[in-house]
Amino acid sequence: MTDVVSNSVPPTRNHGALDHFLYVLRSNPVTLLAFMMLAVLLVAALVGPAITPYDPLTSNAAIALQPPSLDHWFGTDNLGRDVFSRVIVATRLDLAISVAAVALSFVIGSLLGSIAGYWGGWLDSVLNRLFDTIMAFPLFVLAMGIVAALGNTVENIVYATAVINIPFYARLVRAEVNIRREAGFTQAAKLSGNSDIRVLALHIFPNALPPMMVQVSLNLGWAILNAAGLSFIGLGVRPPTAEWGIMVAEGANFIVSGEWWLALFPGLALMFAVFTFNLLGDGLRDIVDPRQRT
Amino acid sequence: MLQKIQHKDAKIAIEVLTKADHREVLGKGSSPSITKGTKMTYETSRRGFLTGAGATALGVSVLPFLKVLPASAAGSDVVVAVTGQTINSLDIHRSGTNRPSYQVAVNVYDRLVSFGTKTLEDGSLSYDYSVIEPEAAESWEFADDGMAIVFKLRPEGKFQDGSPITAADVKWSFDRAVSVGGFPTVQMKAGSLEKPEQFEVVDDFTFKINLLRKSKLTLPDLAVPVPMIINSKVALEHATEDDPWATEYLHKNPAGSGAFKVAAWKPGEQLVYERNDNWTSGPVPAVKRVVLREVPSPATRRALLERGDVNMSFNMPNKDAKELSSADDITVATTPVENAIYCLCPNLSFEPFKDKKVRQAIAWSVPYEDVFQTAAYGRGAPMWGGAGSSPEEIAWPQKFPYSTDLDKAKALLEEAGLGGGFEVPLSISLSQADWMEPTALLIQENLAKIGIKATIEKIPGANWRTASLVEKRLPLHLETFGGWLNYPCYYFFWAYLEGHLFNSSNYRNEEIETLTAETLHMSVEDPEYAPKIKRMIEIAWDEVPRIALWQPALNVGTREVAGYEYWFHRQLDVRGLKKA
Amino acid sequence: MSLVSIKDLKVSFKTRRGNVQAVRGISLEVAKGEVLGIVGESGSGKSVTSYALMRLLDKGGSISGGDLSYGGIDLKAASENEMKDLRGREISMIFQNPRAALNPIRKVGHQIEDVLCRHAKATRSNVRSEAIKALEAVKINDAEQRYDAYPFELSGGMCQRVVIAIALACDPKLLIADEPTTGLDITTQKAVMDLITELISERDMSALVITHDLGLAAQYCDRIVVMKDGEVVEEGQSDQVFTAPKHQYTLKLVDATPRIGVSVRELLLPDQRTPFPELKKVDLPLLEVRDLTKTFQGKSGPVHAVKGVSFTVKKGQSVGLVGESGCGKSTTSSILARLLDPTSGEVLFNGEDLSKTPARKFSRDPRRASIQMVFQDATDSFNPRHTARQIIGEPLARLTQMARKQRRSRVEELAVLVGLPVKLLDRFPHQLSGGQKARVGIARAIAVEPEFLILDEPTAALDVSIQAVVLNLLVDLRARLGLSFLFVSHDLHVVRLLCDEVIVMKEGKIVEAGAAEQVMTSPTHAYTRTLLSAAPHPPILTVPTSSAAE
Amino acid sequence: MTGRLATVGLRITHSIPVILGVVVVSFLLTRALPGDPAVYFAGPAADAASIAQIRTALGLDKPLPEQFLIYATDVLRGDFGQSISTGQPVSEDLANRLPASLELTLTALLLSCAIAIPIGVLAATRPGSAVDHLCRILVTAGVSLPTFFTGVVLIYVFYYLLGIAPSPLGRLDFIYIEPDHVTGFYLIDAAIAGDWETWLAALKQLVLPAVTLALFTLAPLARMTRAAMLSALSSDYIRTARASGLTDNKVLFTYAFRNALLPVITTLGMVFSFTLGANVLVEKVFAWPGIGSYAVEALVVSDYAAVQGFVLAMALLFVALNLIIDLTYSMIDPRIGFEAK
Repeated sequence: MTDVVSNSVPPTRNHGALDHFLYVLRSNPVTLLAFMMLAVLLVAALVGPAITPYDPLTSNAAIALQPPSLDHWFGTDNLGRDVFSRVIVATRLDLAISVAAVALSFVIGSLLGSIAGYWGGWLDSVLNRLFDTIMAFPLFVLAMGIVAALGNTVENIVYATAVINIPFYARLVRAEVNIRREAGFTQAAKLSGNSDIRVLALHIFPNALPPMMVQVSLNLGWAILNAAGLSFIGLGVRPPTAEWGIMVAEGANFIVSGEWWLALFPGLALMFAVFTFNLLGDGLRDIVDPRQRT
Repeated sequence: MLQKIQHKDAKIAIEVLTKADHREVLGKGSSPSITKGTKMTYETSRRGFLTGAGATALGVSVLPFLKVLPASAAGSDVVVAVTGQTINSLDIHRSGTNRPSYQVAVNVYDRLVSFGTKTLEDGSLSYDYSVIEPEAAESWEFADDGMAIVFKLRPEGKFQDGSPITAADVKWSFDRAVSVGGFPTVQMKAGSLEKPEQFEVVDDFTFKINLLRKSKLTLPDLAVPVPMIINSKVALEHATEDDPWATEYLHKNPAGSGAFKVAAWKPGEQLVYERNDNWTSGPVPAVKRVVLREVPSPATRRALLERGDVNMSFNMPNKDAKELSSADDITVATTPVENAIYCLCPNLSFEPFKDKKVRQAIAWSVPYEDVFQTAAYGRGAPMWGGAGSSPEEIAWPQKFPYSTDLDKAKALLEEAGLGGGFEVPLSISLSQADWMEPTALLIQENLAKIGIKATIEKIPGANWRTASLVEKRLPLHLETFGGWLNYPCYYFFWAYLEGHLFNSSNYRNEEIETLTAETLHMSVEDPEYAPKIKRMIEIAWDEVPRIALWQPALNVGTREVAGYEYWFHRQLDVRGLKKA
Repeated sequence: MSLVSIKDLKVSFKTRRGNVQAVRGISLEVAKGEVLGIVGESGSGKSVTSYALMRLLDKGGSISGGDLSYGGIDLKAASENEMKDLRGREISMIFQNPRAALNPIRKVGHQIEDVLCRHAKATRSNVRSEAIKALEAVKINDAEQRYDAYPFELSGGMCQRVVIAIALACDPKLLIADEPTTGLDITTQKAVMDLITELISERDMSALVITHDLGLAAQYCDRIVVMKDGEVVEEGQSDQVFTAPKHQYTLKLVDATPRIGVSVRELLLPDQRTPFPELKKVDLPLLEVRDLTKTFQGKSGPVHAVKGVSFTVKKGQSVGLVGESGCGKSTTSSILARLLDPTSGEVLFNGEDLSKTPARKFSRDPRRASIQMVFQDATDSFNPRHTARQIIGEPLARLTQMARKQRRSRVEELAVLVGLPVKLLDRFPHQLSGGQKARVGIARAIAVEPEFLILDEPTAALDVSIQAVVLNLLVDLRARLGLSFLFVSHDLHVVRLLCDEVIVMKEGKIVEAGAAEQVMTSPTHAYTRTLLSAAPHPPILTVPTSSAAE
Repeated sequence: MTGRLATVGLRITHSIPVILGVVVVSFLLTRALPGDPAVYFAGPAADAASIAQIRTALGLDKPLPEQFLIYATDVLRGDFGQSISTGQPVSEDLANRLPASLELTLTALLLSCAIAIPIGVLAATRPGSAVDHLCRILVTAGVSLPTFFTGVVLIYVFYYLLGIAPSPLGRLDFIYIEPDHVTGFYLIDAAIAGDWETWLAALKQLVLPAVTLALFTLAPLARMTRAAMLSALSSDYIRTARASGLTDNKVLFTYAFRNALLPVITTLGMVFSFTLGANVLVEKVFAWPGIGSYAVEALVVSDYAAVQGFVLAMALLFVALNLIIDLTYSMIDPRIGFEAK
């Protein structure tokens, strides 16, 4: 039935990537919203430090714990630092942590997953057991353990987050590669003289991207939450660096005493970012998938 | 009228339960005369309302609409307290027993002697260091040569299982404390109590300690939680070849003679004390039960106290203490911790801090007032801005002669040839981040102003002791030490002598070494004592291996409860509590 | 009086590019007891018509005009609940791909019971026996036991019988069969169609058979409606439509249907027929297969896919490999294409044993360019992320030393050679039609000028008219480039058109081999005869096709 | 049946390397933790001698391979060692605390399923509609909130401001006695005892933490339900069912939903094991005496035995969970022959 639609309308021209991007945005209001939110985040991350009204690190004990006002939109914290400035400045770090962690797990997971999925055999079994082992760990506790063992620096938070995400990517890539291992175009690529590695890297793997984009975007959000969780336990970045998770975690102690703004605003920023990434998933997949173009 | 009858019924029901069911922890206490109950009363009582009558009478229909049963309704003889820490053992001698567990030794065990009680200026109660009172011992006297103390035990003294407290029990307990190693042995040593041979059973009720040296610290050291008296008969029953001191047994089963018994203990959740109605070492406490709940989140603890769900919040954050002290129905006792200072320690093993001028420069650069207000919310006592470079008195701690003066700091740094500044990590402990983090941030900011670039390094709690105290490898860090025995020389002994645990600055000064050795056991009344102490303080001020920030305070919020008493060990003594 | 009447039906679909008319005002009637065939190629709107009749259009589809009535009931105006009562009880439908048409995790007996209960044709007490009766009606052996079977435990033909049993359980008056035989083996196809017609006439039902196969429609239907682009182009008694088509399009379809006694050129419309090219044949073996076997390690023991197959393909020769699914023909072709290693046996290519080089390494072997393949499913054989230009250029880039610019012109050259408009080269596979994809696939295979080309059912997914064009293209290319073919197919009629020799495989073995004409006309093996007889037998053309066009 | 048993056996054999891996990794991880447990547990004012004494007592003076060997043999004998911080045998601690975590997690998941699955089904029946988008946004908002933040806010609003919720103090308000230990699940134990007031009290304590966790787990479940329902609804057998005139309910539930359940169960399993590990934060906020908070505390003080025991217990749980999922799967899907797995 659907072939009626696609065949009776002969495609008139080849839509460019931009056209396709715009189409995806137009056709799905939620995706459009997500991309708009992403733009806000990116702007904050790129020019944030330049546009903050106050230095996010300068304390001023005289104005500690002031509620939101015209001078301090999000109020001030217990050291008298401007919460608004800190929230804005933290964007860059939080995005950097999640992007770096996700990129790392994406690369390693893809590599291992591709190997396991394409060659199979004992390599697959060994890698699978390895992923099983990681997955059998309570992941958040594993991340905590890694950060605790290596020390709480930004890099280690990134490594920990990456490690616990690797199995998800590897599994996904493995499945995607596996179903394409015997696909016609794989065989065709071999007939065309592509070595196994070329077939894997240039033909099979790129086709696993669309479902991975969903995972990537979900993970970006999850990585932020993970970092925030680590901060809550006390394994976050070093003070006085502004980071949402730490601000929420510290602010949480002030809620009951009425200083709600300390936790609320960074919490909202955190939620905003995670929300953006989570919403982005489907849209990203549609954009990356050439089959969605007509 | 109806309520009264109901009340009686419920009381009986709960009493029955107490006997019938040992897990029952919140009933109205037990009466040995009633041992049987009907099935019906047993079942209704399973609810175990603290309110007893009231709620039972109102019954199921009302309960769902009761938001929270307020602690105030919990009967006049039950106190509910919250704390943020876990009690992990009932035996203070066991290795691995954490600080919060020491209160079990206080409340469940007796010592030979105890300190007196005094009322502080703000009306709150505190132990009195100057008065030693009898506890399990009725009386004591020093031998003529001063090299032995003989204690007379109370003949009526009974352990909680009813057996008499004998000198053999005391000896066994003291032998245990000096033999098991770890903290108890070290603490005993502070009072020159070092080996079992010192302890002698004269007769059933006479116990003798032979002293190694005359020391003013010996008697007070017998009043700290460690030399508690254990029921050695019970303990020995459970001792094994591998475990001659019955640590496995006593870890979970207290065998003491104290004012309270442990009715229930669930590490990580709660500890319930039940009054020992036959306490022989003091007046029987006013409250029957004390429920100590462990609530890790300070915000939740605050909410519970504010909402009236608990009677007591032990060791409150300074901020909550400050804000709740103005609340009508909450009393906040803020007691400066004796013999304790929060300090900033430059480590002399690291090059720039070898120079006294650099240490002084740092001392001049700390924004004391801001730190005190921000990190301590003004709770405690300022330790800066002292008048002269020599102390007027021997009180400890007292104000250091430094205050915030960045120009002076800069000049000193110039003099030291470090006008260009340097970089240094400023280490803090993750588990004490509540005060260390804001303090460190503010110090970091001011250090930057004199050219010192400090990066804050958070060290996990598990590693903090190793890094700061054992390996002493932190170049610049925050530190806190408070001596249990309230003498300046005792503080100096731990914190200023080379190699001693709390000297995390790796400081060494020949004069202080000598002076401390001379004064440590010396009587306070000795005319030489004061001048020597003053000299020590003078050196400590000038050389500043430890830069005093402020004297911390212990905050305890109470609601409808009186009788809270501050102790040097900073643990909750529930013996004197009364429902208001 | 007609049972079904469709008047000026218009169906449109909402798509990304706006509304698309899938059916543009068609009218047709089905009389009581009549079997009406709707024939058309993909996209002709034939399926949409039947779905519109059931009011089961996919999302975005709507009936935008016209009237539909069944037995006097206005189907267009009927409420959804009324339609639900009609479906299954009055009008039933069976589908292609029967296995997918059954709920995979529900016992087939229960699936029949669901329908029986829904239309109150059985009570709780007798529903089981009624369901078994329904299974017996479609001639399922051991109906009692099959009742408890799950679809995955049944063969494709058996599944289709269950689907038919569901459709007929409530004795409907009209059966709509939407490509009921697609995806089934040719022998099963025949059995299923025979069963359907038998049941229809037994129960005095009407039927609407939707198919792309004119031959099949002609054999089983009373009357045929030919649809093209959402419109009816011809309507008439089936033998008349087939033997004397009136419309140019019907003629094209009739012509393009492979059948006994026609050459490959005759599949095309007369004006498109070019002279048959001269084929150069050299009597030298190009490929010798000796005692080829392949055993897979299955979950329940070894599976012998190919059991000792030997044959020879001479230079310039075209050999057909015929058999039903699972006969080992695909495995054999994969081994010959050096994508798979044989368990034992030799594959001599120009005298050298190719099986000595493992398949894993063969992609870098200099002989790689000599053996190429055209895949059955063109869509699957293209990397969805590559444009047609990249796809055709891939072997050139990997297997030749051509510079980028040179490659570009070569790709365009190839596109012209296979009849693909050059402007389509920048499209992605999914933006191409079936015929265009087939051409891209062929262009890729011949790009490096192989000596030996394996064609794995290259036309199976194509409409007949396009199949005709592609087959002719292959013949031309073979002549022009001097290629040797191994043509793998399940359809003897197609194979005959293209091949000099035919090999028939069954269960991993060769059962018959010989010259194509000879195997077709006087098969020696019973299996070959079954294959031949199972193919639809449309009425023989009485009128020369060329005259109808004039 | 014997075939099934054999396959269960096979599955268990398959998980042996995983368990082994977990044992090794957790051992190495704990040894990599900073801090010297001997110093920590020697207590304040401990001198070098007493630290060394503790170190010997803990067996930490032995070389690593020997320590591992001792640990491995102990584990084989079912001895998880003794937690130094709580002073209890680790197995006892875990046995006490696991039911608390399980009760919380299961309640949260039950709640989550009760909301997410209908939402997912609803969204799938109206893809692209406003309802669909709204569901997606709501569910995504839930997963975007850090659990500890949600927890604190819920406490603030429902306990502190409104006073509707009971005090966030563990599993049971202290005015109640915990029910007789049967399963360790208070709701079940109280029900067995017929003590409905305690039951209600335990339930009230559960509400806020369970809601916090449920909010977080809504998204994966709802998403998967939606996707699975969409693919089920677009499959051929649904068309057959529709063409047979089956009612909407029959089509939606008997045909589409049961098929869609398979991927949902897989997701549920993943979410379950993830949540059990991740409710660390929620347990901390609500003073919930579960294994999550236990692990965190153990980790912070480098309590080797406790951390290792926790990780191992979780891994065993994970293996058991996978086994249960496989069994459930095979019950729903006849195609999954046990031998095929």
